[in-house]
Amino acid sequence: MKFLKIQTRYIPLMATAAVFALLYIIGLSSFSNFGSLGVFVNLFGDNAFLGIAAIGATFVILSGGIDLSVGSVIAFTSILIASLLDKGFDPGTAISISLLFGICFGASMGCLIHFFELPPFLVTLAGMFFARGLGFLIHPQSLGIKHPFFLNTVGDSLPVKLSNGVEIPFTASCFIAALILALIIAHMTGFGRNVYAIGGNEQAAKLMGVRIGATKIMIYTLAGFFSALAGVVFTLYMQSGNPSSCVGLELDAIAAVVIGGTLLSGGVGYLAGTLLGVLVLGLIQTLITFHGDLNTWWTKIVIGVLVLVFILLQNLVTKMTKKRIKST
Amino acid sequence: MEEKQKIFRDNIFKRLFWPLMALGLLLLFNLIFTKGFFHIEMRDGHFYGTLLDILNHGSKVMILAVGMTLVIATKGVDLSVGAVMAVAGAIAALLIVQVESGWIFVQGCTLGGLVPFLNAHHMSWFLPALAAIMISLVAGLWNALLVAGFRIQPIVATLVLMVAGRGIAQLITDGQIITFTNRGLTFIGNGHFLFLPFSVWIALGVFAIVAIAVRKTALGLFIESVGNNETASFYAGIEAKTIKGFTYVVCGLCAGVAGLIAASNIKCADSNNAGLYLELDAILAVVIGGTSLNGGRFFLAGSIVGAILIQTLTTTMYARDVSPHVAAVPKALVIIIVCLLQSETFRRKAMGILKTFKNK
Amino acid sequence: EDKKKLVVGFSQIGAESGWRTANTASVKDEAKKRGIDLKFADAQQKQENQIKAIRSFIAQKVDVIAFSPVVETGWEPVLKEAKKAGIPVVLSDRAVEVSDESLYKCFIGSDFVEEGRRAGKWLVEKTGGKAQIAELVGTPGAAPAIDRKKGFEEVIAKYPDMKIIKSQSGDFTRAKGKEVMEAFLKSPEGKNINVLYAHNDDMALGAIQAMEEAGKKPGTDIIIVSIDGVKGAFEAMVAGKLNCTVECNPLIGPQLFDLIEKVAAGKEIPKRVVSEEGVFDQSQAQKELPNRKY
Amino acid sequence: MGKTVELLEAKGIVKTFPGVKALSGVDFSVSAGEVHALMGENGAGKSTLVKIITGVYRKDAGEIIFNGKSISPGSTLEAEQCGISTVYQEVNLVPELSVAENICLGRQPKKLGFISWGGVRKRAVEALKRLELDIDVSKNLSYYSIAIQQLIAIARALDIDSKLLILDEPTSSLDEKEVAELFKMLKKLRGQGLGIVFITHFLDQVYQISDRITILRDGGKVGTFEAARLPRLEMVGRMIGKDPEQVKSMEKKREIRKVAGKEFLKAEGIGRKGMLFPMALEIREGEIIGLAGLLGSGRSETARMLFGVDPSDSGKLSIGGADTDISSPKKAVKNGIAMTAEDRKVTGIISDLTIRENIVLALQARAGAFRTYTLKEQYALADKFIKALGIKTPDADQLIKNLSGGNQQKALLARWLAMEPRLFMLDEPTRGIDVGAKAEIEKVMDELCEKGMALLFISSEMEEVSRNCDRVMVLRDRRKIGEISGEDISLQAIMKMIAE
Ligand SMILES: Nc1ncnc2c1ncn2[C@@H]1O[C@H](COP(=O)(O)OP(=O)(O)OP(=O)(O)O)[C@@H](O)[C@H]1O
Ligand SMILES: Nc1ncnc2c1ncn2[C@@H]1O[C@H](COP(=O)(O)OP(=O)(O)OP(=O)(O)O)[C@@H](O)[C@H]1O
Ligand SMILES: [Mg+2]
Ligand SMILES: [Mg+2]
Repeated sequence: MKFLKIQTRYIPLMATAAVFALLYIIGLSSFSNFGSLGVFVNLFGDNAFLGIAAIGATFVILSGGIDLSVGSVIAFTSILIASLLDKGFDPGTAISISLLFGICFGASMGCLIHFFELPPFLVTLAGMFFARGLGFLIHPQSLGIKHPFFLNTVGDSLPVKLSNGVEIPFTASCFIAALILALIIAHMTGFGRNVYAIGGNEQAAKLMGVRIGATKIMIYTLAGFFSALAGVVFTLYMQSGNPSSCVGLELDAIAAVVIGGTLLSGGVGYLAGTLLGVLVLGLIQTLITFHGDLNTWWTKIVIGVLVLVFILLQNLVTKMTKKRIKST
Repeated sequence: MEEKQKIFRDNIFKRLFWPLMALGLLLLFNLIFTKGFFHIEMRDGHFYGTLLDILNHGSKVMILAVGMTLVIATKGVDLSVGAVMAVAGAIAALLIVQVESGWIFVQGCTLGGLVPFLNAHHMSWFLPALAAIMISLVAGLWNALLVAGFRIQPIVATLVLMVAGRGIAQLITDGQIITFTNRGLTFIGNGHFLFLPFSVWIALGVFAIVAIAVRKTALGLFIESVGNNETASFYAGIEAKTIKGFTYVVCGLCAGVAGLIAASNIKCADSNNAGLYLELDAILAVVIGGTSLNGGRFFLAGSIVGAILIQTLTTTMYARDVSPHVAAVPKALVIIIVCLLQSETFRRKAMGILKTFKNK
Repeated sequence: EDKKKLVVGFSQIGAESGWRTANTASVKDEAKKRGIDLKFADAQQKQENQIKAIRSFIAQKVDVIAFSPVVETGWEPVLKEAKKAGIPVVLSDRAVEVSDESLYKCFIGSDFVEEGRRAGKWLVEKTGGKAQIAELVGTPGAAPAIDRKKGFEEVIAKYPDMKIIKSQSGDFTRAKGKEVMEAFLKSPEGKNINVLYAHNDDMALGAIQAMEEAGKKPGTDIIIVSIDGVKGAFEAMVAGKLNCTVECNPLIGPQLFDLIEKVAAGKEIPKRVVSEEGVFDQSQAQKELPNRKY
Repeated sequence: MGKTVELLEAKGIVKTFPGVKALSGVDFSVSAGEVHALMGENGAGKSTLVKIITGVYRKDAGEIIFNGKSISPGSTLEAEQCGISTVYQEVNLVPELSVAENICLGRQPKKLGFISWGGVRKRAVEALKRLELDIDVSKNLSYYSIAIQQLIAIARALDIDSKLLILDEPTSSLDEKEVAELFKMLKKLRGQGLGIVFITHFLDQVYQISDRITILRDGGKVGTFEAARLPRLEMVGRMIGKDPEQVKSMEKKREIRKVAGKEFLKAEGIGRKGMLFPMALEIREGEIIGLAGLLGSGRSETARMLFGVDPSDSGKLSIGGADTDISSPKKAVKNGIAMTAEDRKVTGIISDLTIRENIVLALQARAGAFRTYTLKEQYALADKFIKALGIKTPDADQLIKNLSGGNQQKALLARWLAMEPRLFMLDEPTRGIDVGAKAEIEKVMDELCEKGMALLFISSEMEEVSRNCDRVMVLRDRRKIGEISGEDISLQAIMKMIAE
């Protein structure tokens, strides 16, 4: 009985996981080598920056807001780090400065949203243009990183080595760590619960004594931090900075969150869902590269169709399970 | 009763005031600082000048914004409009090339024959344009099916067509740019009518049709009530599904018309770039116009003003030689200023600060 | 004959233009012709996707990897992985910036800076070193846009009477090219413009429409030089509306696979191969037009 | 003991909204260890006063002294920290959070700085136990009916250590049993020295529990009285500004009517799996039918089924003799059936639309989008009902969310009355409606019934049911267990049937 009870709440999540597994099995049965541990680990490593950005987006969306600045902030952070390193700063300083930038940037957007009651869409859109422009001001072109920390340490000594030559890349570890941090914030702190409350019903949350303003500013600050962190991971992953990278990444991040079952209207959703959403997007990309013979437009069509199939199956499984439980 | 209708109209004006104010400020800036911005001359029987360019290029976003307004009013969003534009343009270009090469000339003749005072050749643009509109109708129905039928969250539901649609457009054109020269088809985006670019008349027409359709019937009321509280609307006997679906269909159609204009304007179908990122501009126009992304009240005229504002901004960047690298920064600042102007809270706080200054 | 089929992984940037599509088609056709098993992946303009694709080629143990990089930087780690796996890498179209040159075997493609120079040189000859130039720049931050600007400016810097008086991004598209040109022509300096330099043909073709609508004669009132050499540009030259296009050849399939086969066979090859390209003006246009495939 | 010290003293409170003067210099005081009832018509300013005391709104003028200190809370949180705990009118909780979380939000028990989920559950269960409620606290709030939600909101308010407890219409959808439970609790708290402010429109409840009564009228204070010395008629008179004699004449007598109307609706074996067991029912024109039962017995469900919100999945239903299938509210509306549901915030008001638009909505929905009511017709309709039901608003173009709770309910009734339904189902229709308006509404209903409209009536006030109905259907555990009609209807009879 208790088992069933838990199930009703987590059905959408479980459905997502089930459909993800199904998609994975399809990959396994269609392509040799698909099942190798390396492919699975790469799913985390390659999508780490998207994942971290999506974590930040999850908080914002849970609160009923939206953050469009994600992609630009990543691009800005990457070019900031690259040019700081180029000017002779050490990696620690460069990374700290960029994380600090993310925090301040997010906080200022949060303040605009709260104090002047501006729509998050417009404020973060302005943030998106702003960060992009700043990135180009720093350096208008991609800039390689030649610092030994980036070239050697990140690639060689930081990854966790598993057996049979597979290693967990450092970016993947960052992703997991960020996820754990976010899970703790969302589920173990008063702030996290306030995020859910504001998204569920802002008016009620206010009457229940939630500090709306502080929480909102904090949410966008947190999102700014995660975006900047995603930027750092992106820079580690690419070993270069590029002000024109990650155009439209905010949409991928939002899509990952929503595919993971979080409602765009706020209040409902889980970080675990976001993880699944990111993995699904990554998996679709992997399936396409493994297929290896899709021309450009078919690639787009197939991505669209796979996303659609995924969502429809997810819906179907959720509905059927709910019905099953109801009838028992 | 008269008086009440006046109040009703005043309310509409109040909502429009701040977007118009922002637009006015931007124009004023250009009037003072940008030489030749307001220069208008008569050329070949129509007006010619930067302001006309703003209207001409802004027409696409205006049309998109009209459809998008309805969708957003139902608490939805349609990300696929850019891709649908590309598909519509691709279909039109493909067909016009076929028509002109005689492949479907017969059909063109038959259709042309239905309209007695036009000969077949003049009507050759009709079939492609119609096909473009039909395909965008299908796209709208598809989104409607996913959002209203399967209850998928609008942002992902339309993301599907946003991604796949561009692929379909490229499939249609085989990844190439298809150019055409047909007089009728190129007139849509380049021609002039009554002193103004024809595309502006189309935009006005779309706006008028939609505005009348939703404001002179109860559709607008239904859309607003569904967007504001779907459950309660359902309890009041409104078919929320149908209403939502309807908005996506209208939005699809608008995207089709915008796609035709875009293709016609450059006399070719460029599937890769047609309408790229325009969904964002359209949403931006709607939000600047005063419609909330949380659904409910919508302001069609506001969206039109928003679209013009965005295009004015873009054109200002060109006219003032702002380097493309940094163009994003002033754009961001203008958006923030527009936001702040519209925010009642900001105006109140600003007034408060002003007052304390005065007292000192 | 009975030897195992050669397996090649090719990661393409995307299909952002007709040029790119022609490039893809050339690679695919050539692979088919030679009976090579080509694994093709489209990156949708994203470097991440290219990295993923290259990783998956490594996982699938292809014989040779070839790719057209989206940007120049950031390839070090994945190229190292390829090297570790013993798979040789050939670059096409764009170069990469790495600390260790041995990470790739060879780079075949155009030299964007050189293209810019060629456009500049042709213009110097045509105008005798006197020009008020409007420039349509490519997408901000893109390597071709930056290099083509660089090469062009390098040449005209020597001529004090050649000046770029207007420069804006047209995003490599026709629509933007047209829109920006309209704005150029309406600006106070618009009357003085007598040369247009466009970073690609598409923008030039858009700009031509804008000129016509403004009552200017493209090709005579305003001299137009652009880069790429697509079919549309040749048609425009035949019609007298475009003056010159610097070819940037997308049809490098045959050259590419020559190199790949040599690499696979372990033969020595040059590090840098420049694809065969020319500069065409109106006088050659009529003759060349039928040869244009894209 | 001598003179009691005032715990809360509000002096000269003024609050103006655009177009409305909600409070004009109101004095109000509560002393420790008393239950103080705040009474007044809909829109008199009760909720506004509460919201000013608790920091939701800022006052335009006046002073609040709490516990000897002048306070000016800027948010509910600050008020809570001062020791004021509040249950606002309407359920103000988060539907998608679990019951436990709703109770503990903002004050979750922590371990090492992190929330202890075990502690949260325990605390929630304990809080609910005080109201004798034993439900699964891990379920989402939205899973429970509005009545249960109301109890949860009360449990949340009782859960903090406070000196002043404010309850704004907490009992509007509670049954007698729950109300009794609540009152037991309140009396205990009063004994512990808590000051309690209690707002309700149920006069009986006022006399059951309160020590003093303050009456507001049109934003002004009429006076504060000892409950024991204020006769009921006088209180009503002061509330609505009439003298007691006039009030007396307004009271309706129970009359036994013989309804011989034609059959309107007949159903056989309709039910819905997992919700209601199959039942038969018959509704005649002009008849007033009551649904009686305890909380959760399936009354609301019956109405929802007949309205097509949760359509029946078995049996047969005919309207006016013709077989019909009511699968959606739209179909119900087409067949002349109307319903106001119990949760007016979720299923009733369209908060951002105007009163006019809210009123015209159902009528317009039935007519379809293309038979549009002109602005002129809309205003005529809205004005008519604003007048008929006494909706307190400056004009029909106010947003409905700015109306007081009771006035919102009236606007919803107007929405359906405008449609002139043939069957009107009312689920807790008198929730939050003041006595005067109740009488008005009853009069309107009677007139409509004369004209042949059937009425299906659900109310937690069993007494109201027995007073007004021609026939009562009794439900228990989602099953119809019987009917009582005509002279046999009485409170005792209904209770007996439920208990059997
Ligand atoms: N936010 C607001 N904006 C405008 N007017 C408001 C607002 N809130 C309340 N009012 C008006 O203030 C008056 C007092 O409302 P209030 O909610 O205090 O009444 P109430 O006594 O609680 O009535 P009820 O018994 O119906 O709950 C009403 O006329 C209402 O329309
Ligand atoms: N005492 C209770 N314990 C647990 N759940 C309950 C209880 N009472 C009601 N519920 C739940 O509330 C839901 C709705 O019941 P509801 O109260 O609407 O029925 P009702 O007969 O219409 O009663 P009322 O109209 O008095 O609210 C039911 O699904 C039931 O599970
Ligand atoms: Mg009230
Ligand atoms: Mg009920």
